[in-house]
Amino acid sequence: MIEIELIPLIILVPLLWASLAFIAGPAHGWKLALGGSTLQLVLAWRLAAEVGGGADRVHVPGGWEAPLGIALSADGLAAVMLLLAQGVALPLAFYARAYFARHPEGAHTFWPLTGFLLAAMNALFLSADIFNLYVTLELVGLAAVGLVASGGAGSVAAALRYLLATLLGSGSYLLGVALLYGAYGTVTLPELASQVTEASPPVAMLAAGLMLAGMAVKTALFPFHFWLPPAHGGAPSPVSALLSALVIKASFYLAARLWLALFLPLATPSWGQVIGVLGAAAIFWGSFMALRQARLKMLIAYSTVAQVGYLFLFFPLATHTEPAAAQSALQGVTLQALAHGLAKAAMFAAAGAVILSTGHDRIMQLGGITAHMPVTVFTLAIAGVSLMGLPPSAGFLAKWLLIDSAIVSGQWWWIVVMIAGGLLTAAYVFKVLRHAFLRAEQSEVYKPLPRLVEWPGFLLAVASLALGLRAAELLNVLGTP
Amino acid sequence: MTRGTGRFRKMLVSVGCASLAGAAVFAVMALPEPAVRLAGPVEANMDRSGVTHPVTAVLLNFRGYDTLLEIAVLLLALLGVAAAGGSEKIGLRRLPSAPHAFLQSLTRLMAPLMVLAAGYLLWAGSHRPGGAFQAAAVLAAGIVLLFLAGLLPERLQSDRLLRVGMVAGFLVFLAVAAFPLAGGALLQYPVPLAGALILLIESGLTISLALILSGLFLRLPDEFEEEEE
Amino acid sequence: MTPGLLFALTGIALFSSGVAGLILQTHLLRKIIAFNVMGSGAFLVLVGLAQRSGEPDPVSQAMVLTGIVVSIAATALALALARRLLNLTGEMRFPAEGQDD
Amino acid sequence: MIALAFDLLLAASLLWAAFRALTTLDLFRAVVMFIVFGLLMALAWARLDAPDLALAEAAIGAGLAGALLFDSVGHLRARGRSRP
Repeated sequence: MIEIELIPLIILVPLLWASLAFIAGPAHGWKLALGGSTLQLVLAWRLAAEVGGGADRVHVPGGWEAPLGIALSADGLAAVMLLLAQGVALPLAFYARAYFARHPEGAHTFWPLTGFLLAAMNALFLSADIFNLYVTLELVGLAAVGLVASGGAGSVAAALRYLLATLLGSGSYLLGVALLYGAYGTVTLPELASQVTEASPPVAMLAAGLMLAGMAVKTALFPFHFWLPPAHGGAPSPVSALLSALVIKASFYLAARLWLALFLPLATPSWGQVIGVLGAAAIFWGSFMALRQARLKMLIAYSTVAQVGYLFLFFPLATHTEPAAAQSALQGVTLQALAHGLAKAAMFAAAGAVILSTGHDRIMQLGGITAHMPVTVFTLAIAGVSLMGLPPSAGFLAKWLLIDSAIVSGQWWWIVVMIAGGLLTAAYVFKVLRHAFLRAEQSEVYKPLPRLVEWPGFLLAVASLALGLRAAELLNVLGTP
Repeated sequence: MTRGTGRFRKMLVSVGCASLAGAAVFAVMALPEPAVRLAGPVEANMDRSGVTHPVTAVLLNFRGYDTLLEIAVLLLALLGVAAAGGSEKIGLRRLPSAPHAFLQSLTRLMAPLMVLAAGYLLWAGSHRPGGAFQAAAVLAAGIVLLFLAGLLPERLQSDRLLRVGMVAGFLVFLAVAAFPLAGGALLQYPVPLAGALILLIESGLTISLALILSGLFLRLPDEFEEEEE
Repeated sequence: MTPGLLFALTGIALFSSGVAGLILQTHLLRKIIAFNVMGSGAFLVLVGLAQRSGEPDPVSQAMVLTGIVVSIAATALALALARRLLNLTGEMRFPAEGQDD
Repeated sequence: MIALAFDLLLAASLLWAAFRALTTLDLFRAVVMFIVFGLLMALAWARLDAPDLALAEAAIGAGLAGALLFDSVGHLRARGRSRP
């Protein structure tokens, strides 16, 4: 068999189809997208198999070894995240094709923007160079903002708010890069990692603060979440699904990667606790706001604010705790990212189906929908099970591992936060389901939908549930930090 | 928001930014000498880079992968501007109603000079300051000038042609980047061909970047086509 | 003091004032100007610190060239959105909180 | 010595231009100050032995960004005139 270079290909393939889709226009863009996404999924699968089978993979563009050149590398975490991105993108490509056929606003830029977005995220997951990471961050940010802006007049303010927030985040990150390069003379992660120690000059500490704060803004960690609900809730539904499932995971991934690879020697446990408190605040505030929403998409968007909070519990659980606790925290947070990605993509897809069929997404008027759109209601219910963390879903396993980590490291207060968060999640998920199962009070008109509007979301929701049963393989790919 | 919380917020942000600046100044003054210096490796590898100007060598060879992604950033901005405009066409905004006669004759004089200057900057990039970005900026200014004078050829305003022109440079770059994958790494130019390949990439980029940069300017929403909400 | 160090310190001041402007200004054009000032500050720190011993550093210069291009891309996108907002609402400011959903 | 004095003056002008660009009440003047800031940045790059950046900053940072901002101020004013 020919040896193929998986790492560059998984970046080049979406770049290529995105540019061709730019020329071709929306009439043909979807074909390019479907072909490209399928190929990417195959590539990501093979890369995960290789990484799971043993050594990490490295690619050196131009043959210029770091520190002169840029290094690309795939470890277990990168491989799993790549798999998530391609695994969510492919069903959503089918969904988006069917969605935009019914609701063309935003269709003319969707395919090239999505291609560039996927290329940017793949490049981000694979980069081991902090300046190159800055470029990928800007790519992700601009692609995401462009996608939000394609939602039409109602999304303009949300898109601009998002753009300014994301630029503030990457600006802060860039200053951190500048300080690190000034201090150590290199931008290569492994090279920097060998030099950043407890005895590092204060500039390293400052850079750590700037880069992590930048990522917190981009991931919409409380109290920097203000931009997320209007952007995710107001965009066209295929876009909301991509943003909530994947884009915020990219900046979180970078925060976690920098923490593990670079800043852990500088950090004290109290840093972890502070970040954890923000995560807990996000869980409570996001869930509380979700409960108060009248519109389904806004509820799902606030739910993302809350679920991001769980991701940041990684920091207190993995900062100078026992190796077993840190290992469980990494596994738990990775599964949480996967479970939430799949479930949230499913929920937004379902909300989009509701809008296509009824023309609105007001929760109070969902009554009677179960009779007309059973697949969509099941999608919401199954995805809700994973969000709440009920067995046997991946969400359950994620929270189980996080709780295990909290027990091992003796930080019982995070267990309280997670259980309370689970109850709040149940409250807003049941709020939606309760209205969906009510009988229709007024005669709502339901337009019949093609299967491709409802089934991709259902598939994603089932994947989020079933992932819990196949988690062992994934955790094997993830390996040890 | 009441005036009180507004003032509090302003104070909080000001104090925060000032202390950030203070901490950074303190940290920078306490910096030791760096352990690694990249200027050395750059110099040591110049003869294998295909060019003689170090910044160009970094930009298109040693860190050429950054530049590849950066072109995608520009394309994305253009797509975003198109998405924000809400129109399907990548094409230009409405022509100014009555271009000034003086502007027209000035443009007739300037446009060839600008093309010449762009060509020089492009060629200079391999051995002295200059290169595709600077050349493209000059060319883009020329296109904007032509447009404002109402002299832009009709053909340049065709949507499909514009799209192809904007992406062509990126596709050339992508092809040159991917070609070496057959036996080596991304962007690993064969040393004897490096100079020629870099010039090829830069030529394509100059044209596409000029179209994109002028497009960013000419695509901004300007008609009052929309109703107030 | 080398020019590198001096301009790095200037860059820090520019970055901080840019951040403050980006957050506090309400007019969108001013926010966009503030973003550019912030970016220029970060670029000065990047090149200035790398050249604080006085030697030119082509790597940081190439990085900043990339950064300048990224900045103009973001500026153009922000202006396009701000102008669309102006066309829609008659103002180049964000609508009051909670009204844009 | 003269070089240091020039650099100090340049740094001070940069800060002043940035401050004016951020705070001047009249938008048109603020944009003019932003372009002055861009040109001063080009000068700073020249002082930092970075002629590539000086060229790019003058053409893109001051030139193109300035043109975009000017055009937007014009757009804003035209808009203001069209509806009292």
